[in-house]
Amino acid sequence: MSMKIGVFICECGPNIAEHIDIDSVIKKIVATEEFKDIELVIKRHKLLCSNEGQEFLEKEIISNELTHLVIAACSPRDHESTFINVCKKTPLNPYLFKMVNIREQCAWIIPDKEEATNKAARYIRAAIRRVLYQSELLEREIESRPDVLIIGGGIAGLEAALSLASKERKVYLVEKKESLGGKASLYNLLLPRQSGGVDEIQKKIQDVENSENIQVFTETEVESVVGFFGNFEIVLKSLKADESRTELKAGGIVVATGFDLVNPQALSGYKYTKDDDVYTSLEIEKMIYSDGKVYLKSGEQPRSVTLVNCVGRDEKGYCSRICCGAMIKIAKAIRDLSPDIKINVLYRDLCLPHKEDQRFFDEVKESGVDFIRVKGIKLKERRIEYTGMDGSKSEITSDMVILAPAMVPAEGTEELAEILGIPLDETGFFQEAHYHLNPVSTTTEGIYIVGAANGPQGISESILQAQAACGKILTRLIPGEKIVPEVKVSEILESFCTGCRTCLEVCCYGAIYFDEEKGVSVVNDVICRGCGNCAASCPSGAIQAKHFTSRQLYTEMIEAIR
Amino acid sequence: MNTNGKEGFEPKIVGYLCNWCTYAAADLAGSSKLEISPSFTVIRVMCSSRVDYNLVLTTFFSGADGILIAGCHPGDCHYDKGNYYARRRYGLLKSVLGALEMDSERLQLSWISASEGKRYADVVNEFSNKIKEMGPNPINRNAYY
Amino acid sequence: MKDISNKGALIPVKGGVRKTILEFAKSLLREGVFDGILISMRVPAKDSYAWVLIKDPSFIDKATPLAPIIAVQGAKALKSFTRKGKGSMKIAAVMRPCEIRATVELVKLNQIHLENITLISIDCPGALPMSYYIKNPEDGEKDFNDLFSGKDRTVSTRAVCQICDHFSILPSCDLHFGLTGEEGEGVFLIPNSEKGERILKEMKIKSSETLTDWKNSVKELIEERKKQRAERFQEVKSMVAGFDSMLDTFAKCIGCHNCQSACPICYCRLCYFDSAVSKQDSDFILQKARRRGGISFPVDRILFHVGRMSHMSLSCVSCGVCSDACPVSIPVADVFSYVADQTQGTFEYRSGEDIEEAIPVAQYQLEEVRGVEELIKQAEE
Amino acid sequence: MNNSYDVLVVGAGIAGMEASLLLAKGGKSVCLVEKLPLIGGNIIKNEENYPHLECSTCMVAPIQQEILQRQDIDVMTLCTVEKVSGDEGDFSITLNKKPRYVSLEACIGCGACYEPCPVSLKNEWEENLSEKKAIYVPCAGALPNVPVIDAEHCLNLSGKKSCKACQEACMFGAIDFSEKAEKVQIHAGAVIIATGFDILDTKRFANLGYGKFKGVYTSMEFERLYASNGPTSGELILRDGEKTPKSVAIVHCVGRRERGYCSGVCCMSSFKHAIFIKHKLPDADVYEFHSDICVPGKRSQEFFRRAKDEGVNFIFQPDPESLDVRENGAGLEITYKREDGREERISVDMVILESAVVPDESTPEIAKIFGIEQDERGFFKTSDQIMDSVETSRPGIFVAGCAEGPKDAQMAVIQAESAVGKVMNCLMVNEKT
Repeated sequence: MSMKIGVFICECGPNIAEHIDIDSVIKKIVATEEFKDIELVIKRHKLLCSNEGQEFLEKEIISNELTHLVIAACSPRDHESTFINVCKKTPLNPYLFKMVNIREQCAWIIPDKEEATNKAARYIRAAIRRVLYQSELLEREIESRPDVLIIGGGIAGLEAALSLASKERKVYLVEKKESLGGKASLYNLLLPRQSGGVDEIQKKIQDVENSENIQVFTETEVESVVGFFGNFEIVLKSLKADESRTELKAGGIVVATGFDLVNPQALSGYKYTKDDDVYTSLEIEKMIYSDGKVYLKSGEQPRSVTLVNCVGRDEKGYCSRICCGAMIKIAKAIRDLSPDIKINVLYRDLCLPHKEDQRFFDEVKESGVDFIRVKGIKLKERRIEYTGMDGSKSEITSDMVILAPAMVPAEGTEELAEILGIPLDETGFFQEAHYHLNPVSTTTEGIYIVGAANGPQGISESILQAQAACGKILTRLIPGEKIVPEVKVSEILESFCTGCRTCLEVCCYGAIYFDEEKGVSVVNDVICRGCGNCAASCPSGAIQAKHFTSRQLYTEMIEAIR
Repeated sequence: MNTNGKEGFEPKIVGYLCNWCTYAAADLAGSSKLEISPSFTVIRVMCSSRVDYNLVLTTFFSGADGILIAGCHPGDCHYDKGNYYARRRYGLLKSVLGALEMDSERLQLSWISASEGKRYADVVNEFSNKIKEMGPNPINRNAYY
Repeated sequence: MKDISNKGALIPVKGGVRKTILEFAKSLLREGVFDGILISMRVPAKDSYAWVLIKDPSFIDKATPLAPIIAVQGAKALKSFTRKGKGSMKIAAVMRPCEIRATVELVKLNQIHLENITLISIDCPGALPMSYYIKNPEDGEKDFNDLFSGKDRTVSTRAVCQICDHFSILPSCDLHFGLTGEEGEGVFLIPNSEKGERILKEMKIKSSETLTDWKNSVKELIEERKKQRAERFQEVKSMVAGFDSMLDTFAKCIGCHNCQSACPICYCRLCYFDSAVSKQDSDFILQKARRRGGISFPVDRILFHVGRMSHMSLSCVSCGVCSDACPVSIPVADVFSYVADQTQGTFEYRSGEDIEEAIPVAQYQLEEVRGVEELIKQAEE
Repeated sequence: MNNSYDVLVVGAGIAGMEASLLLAKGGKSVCLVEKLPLIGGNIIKNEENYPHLECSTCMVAPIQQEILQRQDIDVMTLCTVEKVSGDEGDFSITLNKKPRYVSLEACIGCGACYEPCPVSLKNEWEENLSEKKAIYVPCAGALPNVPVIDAEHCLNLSGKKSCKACQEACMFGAIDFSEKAEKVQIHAGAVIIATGFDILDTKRFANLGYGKFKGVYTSMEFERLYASNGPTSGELILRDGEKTPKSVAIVHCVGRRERGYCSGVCCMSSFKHAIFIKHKLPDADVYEFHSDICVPGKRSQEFFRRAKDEGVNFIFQPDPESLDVRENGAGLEITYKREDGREERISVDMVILESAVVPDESTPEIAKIFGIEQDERGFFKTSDQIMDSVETSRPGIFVAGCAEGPKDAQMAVIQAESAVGKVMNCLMVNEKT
């Protein structure tokens, strides 16, 4: 079929017209030897992005039966999408169109009109050469399933399950332990408000267990995951004696594996045994919640209690966010149990980031709890030696010591990361796709991280993240709708690929897999984002970044240095 | 054809700019009406990691007097880690050309973020001046290259 | 990186070192320690060598560990039957250290799978230039024997061999034959990995000898070589540094790409520079001719070499086959070796040393190595 | 324009934009309302964001672009909500669109109109650190890249004198002085309120000298001062227009006592500011007067350490907001108490006040219009502090970002995505019924 390239130059009012002699640009283009065999339709227009301009363009494309289109105007960042939409109204495939930026990157930056004019001609010639090497790209649709696998039955997992499950969307909830609820179910009072949390969590567990759209697997772990966004294939392994396997298919995966507490006895500076009256915050939560009182190993009520914050903070290199609040809460709980227990809280910096925290802290302080700011502490049995801010050393020995250990990733996190093929960050928690813009996603499309699996945080943040993952899933995996992958992706030419897998190494999204049968690498266009990194990494030139192929870039370059 | 000497020499410089940071900076420079050397021609790529050895070397051996690769600052890549790979490849090219003393100064990598319109103009103009100083790419004088 | 073992077995030499090595190889086959041995063998016309995978022990007598020349790089032979994954046969490959280093690089590039392969290396005195050997193979054989037996150290090997500082045991080999110098004294058989240890166990050989002296003599020679290397690189530099010198050295290239097809590291199915993408349309070639006042053919000869340097110099092991392959005697190997020295230096990378050490451009660094950081700074100033 | 949408989003900051984009990708039609002439919110005032010091524009510009280009998101700038009736599933809303006097369709953003304008004013978007004309875009790279006329100061519109300078300069006939405010009736199934935050007015702390002494800056002012697209193109120059500070004091927790909460983000941004200064002025002395250091989460403490490594001096004050700042010759003098109780004085050229995050001033009115509750701190109240921090007291209306309470960009985005989750479910239910 014969080529017919439309070239339209936008005057952009005076912005281009005044700085570039458009007529002489047109003359230069027409006079170009290399183009003498190509049929060109070159026109100028006052303002192509205007409605009138768009209609003009549409008519031109159709009436001239253009095979390729070049538009010289403003930055593609401004109006490429405008003109692509025009193409979509015509038989012309939008990927046979190239926009040339002769405003921001020519008219506005080159004061000398002649130079600007030459420059514009250069850019347009490059584009004309390039479009000839551009090829039609067609969108395709692929089946996907809306069902979701949730790993971890703690508060985040429960919340996600409840907000995701519907008639059209089945949810599979996998929990290692024999019962749902996770750590949150051990907390009696929830911050910042002082009401009981357990019943609410029990309620969520009830709802999950009663929902016919949620299938719960307790004492079960994920053994393997293959596939990709919209089409994951999962094998679950029962931790019960029979070790039975279950195979599932899901479109998305939510990781909500929670956290553990660092073991203070493993840290230097905390010397005590299980016989000493030294407890972790979690143990005390349980004690107060289940027995409604606080007592020593002897069974008696302590006369004095010292709470120690930031246990393991230095070793871990981060603040666990919720400990300060939790300790204040425990202090209050103990105070409520008895007005005459002496309570000290040894802290370094109080971290009270929630808008409600400060008031609560003031209350508790009022109620007669001594807060002592310290540089560092040493604990031996129940004796605590601490350094004050002024450097002075002091000592407290109290009947009971309560430690707030740092939060660490839940046991098995590394193995799971391995299975899911998603990265951990330097702290050992799962790594988010983008700290600010994509905080509950991972670099693997369709796998989300919520709750403390993502980093130290409280119940409210965990719930919020669970809901955020739902926001992502409900808008990306819509029942009955197909996924339309990006078309400007990479493509591997089998016959050139030597199977060295360098591209697998460099891909940041795990979008390339190796076909053992054929011994070649293959791009999964559902995951590929089209950065072109793999194309550059391939020594054989076996990978082409569609719409940015070497050939296309060369032709642009050739004109640039004409 | 300014292939003779520095006098009146207008270099041909190719800039491979990443779509998300540096190309945006170039637009910002434009809308701020900053003057930029006409010797510099922009070619847009989605990510600086798209720029491969063959592209750079072909550009160079085809007679470009200068080549600028520019993308997001390390850590800011729109594609997670792309610019770190770009940096590696650049390092390799530089040391190959350096070893052969083939004017490796004609190749430059810069990190320019979307808000750095002014800096974009400065980097490009300084680079253009540097290339002007260096004179034409010797390859252009030579039938055998 | 794992270090070299300090113990070895002293094997008495009967009828020359290479004979002794062959006997050992033969016994490996007989004892069924291996199903096959990959080793070089002189071709019937007696004017070159080929790699042969030997199953029948009696064939071993015809083989030659350490041929006088490197006709085909051993890593290429190994690749040809392990690229698609390990085979069922357990195989020992008797190769030069440079061939083992190439093997290591190809393993990183998934072109060789070592699971069932045992790498046996021998102290290498260097190899003769193909051009010299081919003129009169018998002279070549004699020269090399004298060289190998230590009778005549003045025999001139290939230029890259003369500056080779990886001629002896490598961390990546499983078994190594260390030459003790004087003929007849015996050779050291050094297990250098679990695989190696296991073999000696199966062969009921005790490795109890300390290797201090041998190691020292090797170290000495390495130091000496390093000096020669530095000097040689100065010469090479003057041969290629700058556009004009580069031409003086490479303008005679006929674009046959033999260097690339002989290179063990060039593992691409089709070299980019032979592919359609690399070919430019006539208009552009004419445009170049116009700008340059003329253009020579085949086009892009120099681009090909510089391009190949950027593709493979990080993995280059200076084995020299490219020079042997060049019909117009361009010292390709010397130049690549020199460039590789620079690029590998920039990335603090040592090709062929350690299978665990990833090829720099196949991974990223949050904090870039000093070499690269400097290159970036320099440019911006 | 079809006036019936699935969702109305109020406020085009990072939370509002993320919510709109996600909803649109999920096949929902969105009306995004922003009271300012540009979208982007406060985050685009930052040059870089902690903890990775990632360029803000690089992060946000692609989002702004996509929002403006999508067919399924109608962006209404210079627009506020006036009346709301109806219930979850079908709210009918009256919007008040103020005139821009410049046609979004006709204007192509060439900027030819600023030059001839005879009026020049303080640019409040730039924290009054630079001048603007009566017809202006708030900053270079503002999106939409279309100017707006300040009716109050425009000679023509304020009736001072007939001036058509900009209109004559415009080659697109984009300027229309006769444009009037208009009421727009729309319908929406659900609403997300993301009206963001403001920082506490620091003038009230006489002892800190803001407004009195030229050398005292708010954190917001400093962000713009550092921004490469800001008033000084990122050069750290004091208000006098020439001096660069040799020593800087950063004061934490300004307004914490009065507001009764820790904003949870100021510590981190103060470290960022300290690092900024050290990057541009390596020899400058930087002092941080802090009380409790609040660095929650897995990445924050590392950033704190980074500030320390840059050589920033950290000085603990039980109550930094009570520090005494006085003028001392050309510079400023700060009096503070050391750990051991002794009084100390230091002289600095610049003071940066890290003041409390407070609700946007529009919050009470919006609460009234939408009939939703505020908490006693003025932020929007959600149905439950723990179990649900996006549902407001009125079904079908959700809140996201700093409108609900102080938080960083990450939490704002998380909350936006979570509001989207709620909205998707809420719309699904209402479709069924």
